[in-house]
Amino acid sequence: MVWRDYQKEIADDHFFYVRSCIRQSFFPGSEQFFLHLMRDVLGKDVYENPSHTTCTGIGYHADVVPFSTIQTVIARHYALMKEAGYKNIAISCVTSFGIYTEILETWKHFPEELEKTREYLYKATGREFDVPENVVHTSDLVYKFRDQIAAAAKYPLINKQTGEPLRVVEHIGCHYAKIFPKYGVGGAEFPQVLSGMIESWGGQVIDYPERRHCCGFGFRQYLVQANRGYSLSNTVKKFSSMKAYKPDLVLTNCPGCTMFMDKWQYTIKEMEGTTFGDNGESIPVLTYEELAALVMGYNPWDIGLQIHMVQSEPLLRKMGIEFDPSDKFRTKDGRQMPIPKNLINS
Amino acid sequence: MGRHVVVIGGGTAGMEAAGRLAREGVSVTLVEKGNELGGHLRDWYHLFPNRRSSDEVLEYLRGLVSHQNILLMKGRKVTGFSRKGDEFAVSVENGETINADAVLLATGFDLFRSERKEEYGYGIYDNVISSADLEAMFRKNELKLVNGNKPERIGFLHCVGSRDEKAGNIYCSKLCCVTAVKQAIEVRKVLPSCKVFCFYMDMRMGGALYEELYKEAQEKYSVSFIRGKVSEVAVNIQNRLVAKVEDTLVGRPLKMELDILVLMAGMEMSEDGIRLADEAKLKRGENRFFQPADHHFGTNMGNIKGVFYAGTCTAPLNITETISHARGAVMEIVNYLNQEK
Amino acid sequence: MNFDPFVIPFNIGLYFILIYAVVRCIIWFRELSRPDKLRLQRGFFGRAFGQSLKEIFLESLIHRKILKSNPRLGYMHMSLAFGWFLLIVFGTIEANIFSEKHLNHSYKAIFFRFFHPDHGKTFFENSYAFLMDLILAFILSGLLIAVIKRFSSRVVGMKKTTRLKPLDKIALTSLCLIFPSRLIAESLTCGAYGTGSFLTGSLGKALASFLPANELAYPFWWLYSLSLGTFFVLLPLTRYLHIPTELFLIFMRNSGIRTGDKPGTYSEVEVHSCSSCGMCIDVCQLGFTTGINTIQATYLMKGIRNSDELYDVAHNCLMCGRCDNICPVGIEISPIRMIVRRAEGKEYMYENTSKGYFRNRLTVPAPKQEAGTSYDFLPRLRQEKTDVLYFAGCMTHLTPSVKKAMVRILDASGLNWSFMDEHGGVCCGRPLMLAGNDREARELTNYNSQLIEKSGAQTLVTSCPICYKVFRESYYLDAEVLHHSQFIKSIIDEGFIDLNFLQKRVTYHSPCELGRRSGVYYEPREVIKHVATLEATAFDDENSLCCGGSLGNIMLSRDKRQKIAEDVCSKLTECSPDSLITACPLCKKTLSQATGTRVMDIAELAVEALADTPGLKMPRSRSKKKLLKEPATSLR
Amino acid sequence: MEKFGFSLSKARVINYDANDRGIVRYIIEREPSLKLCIECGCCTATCTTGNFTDFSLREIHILLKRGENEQVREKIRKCMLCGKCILVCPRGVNTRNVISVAKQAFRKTEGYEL
Repeated sequence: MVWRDYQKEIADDHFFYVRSCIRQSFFPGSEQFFLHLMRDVLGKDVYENPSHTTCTGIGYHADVVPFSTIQTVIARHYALMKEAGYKNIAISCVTSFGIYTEILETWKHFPEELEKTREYLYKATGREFDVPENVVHTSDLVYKFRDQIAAAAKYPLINKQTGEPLRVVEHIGCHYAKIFPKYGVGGAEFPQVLSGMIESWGGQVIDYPERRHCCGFGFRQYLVQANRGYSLSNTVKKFSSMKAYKPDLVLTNCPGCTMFMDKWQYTIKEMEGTTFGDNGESIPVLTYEELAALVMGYNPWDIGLQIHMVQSEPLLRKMGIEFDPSDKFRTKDGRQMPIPKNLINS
Repeated sequence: MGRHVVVIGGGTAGMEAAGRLAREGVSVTLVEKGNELGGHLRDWYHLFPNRRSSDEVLEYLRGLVSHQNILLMKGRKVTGFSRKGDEFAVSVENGETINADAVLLATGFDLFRSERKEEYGYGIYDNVISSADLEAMFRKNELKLVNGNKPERIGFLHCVGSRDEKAGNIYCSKLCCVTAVKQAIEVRKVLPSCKVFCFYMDMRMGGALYEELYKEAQEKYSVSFIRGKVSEVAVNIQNRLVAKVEDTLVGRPLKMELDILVLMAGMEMSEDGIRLADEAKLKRGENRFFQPADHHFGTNMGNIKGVFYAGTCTAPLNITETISHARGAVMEIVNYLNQEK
Repeated sequence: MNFDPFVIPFNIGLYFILIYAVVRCIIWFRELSRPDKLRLQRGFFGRAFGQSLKEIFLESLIHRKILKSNPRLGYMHMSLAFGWFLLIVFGTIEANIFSEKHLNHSYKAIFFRFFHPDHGKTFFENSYAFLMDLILAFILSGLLIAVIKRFSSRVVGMKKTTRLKPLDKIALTSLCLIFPSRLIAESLTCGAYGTGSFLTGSLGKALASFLPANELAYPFWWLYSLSLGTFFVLLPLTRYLHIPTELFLIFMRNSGIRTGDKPGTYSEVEVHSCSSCGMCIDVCQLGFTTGINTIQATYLMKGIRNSDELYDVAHNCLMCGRCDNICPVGIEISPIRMIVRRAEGKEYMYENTSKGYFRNRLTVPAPKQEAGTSYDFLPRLRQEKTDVLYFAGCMTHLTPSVKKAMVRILDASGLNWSFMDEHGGVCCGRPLMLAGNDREARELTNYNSQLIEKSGAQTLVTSCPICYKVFRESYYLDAEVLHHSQFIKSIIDEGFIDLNFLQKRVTYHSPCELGRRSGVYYEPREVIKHVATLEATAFDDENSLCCGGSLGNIMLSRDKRQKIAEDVCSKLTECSPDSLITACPLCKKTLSQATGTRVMDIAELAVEALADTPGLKMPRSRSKKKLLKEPATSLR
Repeated sequence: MEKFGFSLSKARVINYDANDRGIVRYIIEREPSLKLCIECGCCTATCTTGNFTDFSLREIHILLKRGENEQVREKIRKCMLCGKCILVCPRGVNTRNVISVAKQAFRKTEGYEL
């Protein structure tokens, strides 16, 4: 099979970790659990420098940040890495991953850009930087250690009521492998990074016609209100294509995809009353870290699943995870937070 | 006169050339790596443009090669050949070497490996087959889906691996269009209830009687033609293929369910041809076929004297052209031998 | 008064048909529109009455028109119609002279011989009997041809004969029985009494010699009466209804009533006056060239009378007018076919009732009009003032040589002219009309009319006969409409251009829409004769053949059109002319694809012959006088 | 309905299997030469109406074959039936009869399947 030609080399340890801008606010548990998983569970050395900035992704795709500025910002992160003595970089967001890989490719084909960036960085911050040896996305790491997670699994992806593996739709962020296939595990057409996890945790991957279709985010479509209809229509097209397969869960590895496939289900339900799960419910959308945490038996509310638009209670019931609805919106020390009004699936 | 030629490749070109050379009084050794002569011809069902059976041409060729001047060497691969003075030493797999006054390369072509166009799902989804697979189905008279049902709708996808930079071949393989139309007609004949669609970029029907075949396909067999190159194939819940294409003549995307998708694989230089060429330092063009000494009057010769080419190892050719190209090679070889000796 | 039961069937039949005829005439008269009623009354008592009588005699009895074009067929019809008429007239005279009472029953004249078997002794009686036998022989000769024609129409010089309905067949057999049964009946009676003239007498003697003549005669008289009775009873359902209806039609036509655009009494009368004689089948090129034998005029009329599905019959016709020309009854076939096309081929507005004896008017809801206009995208064009406006026509844009020739001729004429549709104008509307879409056509005619009015031109010249016909008949323009052949003729006569004589032998194909349809034969021929030697062909003027490219037929397939074109070309180039001249871009395109001979338009011929006029001419201002002496007759 | 300041945009994809091709079957039964169309655009180029507005007979042929009937219902009324397209068609398609039969089919269907 062709995708075997695209096996990429993922480093084992010592990563310089760069966060995503929007995942902390929309899916707070994801990055938190990733660091916990790598450091405490797997005992890996993951260093995070608090002064690393955005990778300018949203600015880049909204066409407001010039390319040379982006290169300098990325070079500054490489400089922080160099100072911290790390050779491998783990990138939390797929859009960033797309930018980092694009810049590495640009430097490879146009060495003069690399020299200019060195000069700019030095002038701006006085720092020096090296090109990292190994660039990985955090989902690559979870993919690499998926078997350790499977070993520690308390709730495999099996539907307790029917005993069959959960039907999971995986959606890989386009900037992960479609731009530079060799940077993704398994190439552009059939990337293995998420389906690998699902299969090793007992789930069943669904192949549906719009599998490779865009999740609907598309920066410029979303940012400009006049175009927002396109963004929504893409997501609706994707969900109506997967609806026939009755998926229990959508797994993603990119902040944009997770957010929009989650939020647009609410919007389309409000606008046209259409839902895509069975008996009127919507389909929960989880990031790979959240799913890994669920499989390992952490409390759903600690992972932050209640922050999603589409509540994942039906999924939890299927996996047989006990959860206490009352302390869903209660802080760690018991104070009651305000409860959102029309939650979906709850 | 003791003149001896080694013909490498026992396909249409090799057999024709060997037969003609033998009749010119030249002793020939025909080396074929497979255990059967005929090359790809053995895989075809009927041939365009008049849809006669391929076995008839095979019989004709077999008749040619049964001649006392020809020594057949089947199941033997040629590992390489080198020039000694004005003679050649051709080394064969089992260590044997044959001396020859001239070498004729008739190494033919390989069909483009359709799985390299992964987005079409060859080898990933059921019922995505190549044109060669369809010919095999016709020969076995088993035109049916993997699950045994009869197809109701078959799509032909032109230019798979040809005119495609991603597949590494920007040249046109010339024959897939007419093959697709021929196969479309054969499908309609075998299964009248099955609808047939051809997805094309341009209909290149340049040979004799090709355009008539095209019109017959439309008029008598109601084959539909949609201008647009399919970009992606998926499978829906009923396990039917879903082809996504832009109907360019209306400027709108189109989605269509198909039971079988036939990929019209293009023609590439055969791997053995490349191996031999590199080993013997024979120049090859950008499209990897042998570089002819001259595109007009020297397509049978290359950059090394005494080494001659015949058939589809120089360019995509249909069977008629292959045979006449082989005859050209024979004439060149006989001239060469007369001058040298 | 002597009576015999065998006369009863005849009487029933006779009274039935007489009453039926009167009732039908009343119904038809009542359904006439007000103006047509006035016309009929004026026609009945005015000069037209004599004209109608003359025409009834010449056409309905003698069948002069059929005799002229096909003598053997003409003789057959004449013998049956005129012979039977004479038989009735002289029979009544015979009955009145020789029998005692004067006020006889109607059957006396027909069965006179039965009631006066021994009549015919005196010389006068004998010679009268001889006359009667002569008439009977005359009828029987025609009958013989009719029977043979049924089996092989060659004998009558006809390519095909009409396919008959079952009812028609019964009526035909009863018609064929009438006169032979009369012959045998009279002969037997005469044989028994030794009377009768050369026919009945001699046959009678022969039969009497070995047969019990008297007893045998009686069943034949029964047969004679019965066949007459059935014939009269069935007459209204068969094609023989044309015998009485035609008389009514002749009166109506001579009083100026025409078919018009809508179905009504006149079109109904025409449909019932069709005798299915088959002459329209013979001239129809679709028939003898492409083998389509289901659409000819006689089948159209039959289809209307049976309210069949008429879409194919109505639309699969070249509308070339050849059958209009040849129809001995003078039915306006094309207008009726257009009525059926407009009614979308199905609802012909009339429906059979009481088993086909009568028909009543259907109140068909008008077809739902598509809302809004179809051509609102047409821009408001500016049209500069001019004297002569040239409208090339859509098709002429595909024969640029004609367009170029006309531009040169118009320039050479020195007249102040402008090219209305130089950059592709709007279609004249006739193709839409031919397909029955009159409403859409009206939009185009209005658009073009406004443009023409705005130009203020006195003369509108067009190169396409199809446009010419619609401009002349449906546009109601003040400007004088000329086909370019007429225009060239006029500017030659007025010396605006002068043409050399070319050493060319040519033949002329007269386009249907220009010749037969619009009556323009004279000018094109004159122009051609002015510049080249025009060879006669067997298919000139009225008898010209349709090139096959006709827009009138929307359904005809490409290969059938090609067959017609090839047939026409081979016929028109028998004398191997240098070139084949026509006057229509569509004919030129169609014919040129079917022959090696060079096909040229009249304009091209004229340009070739154009002598280079010396010096620049001052633009002449056209005199108000209309170019054309008298407008060509119109055959809609 | 538009609740958030934008609405769902209609998919432009031609869903071949969801479309009903009753009308083109009706046409091909009566005018089989439509099958010969190779969509070369010769008719559209010479079209009288095409001179004034974006009326394309080639596009109409394709839309009918794909079953996009509702789009054709309005477009087809612009044709003037002048017949130039028949003269230029390299494949001998009786384009005029296609339009005439199509109009008939649309009148018959008025919105429900034929």
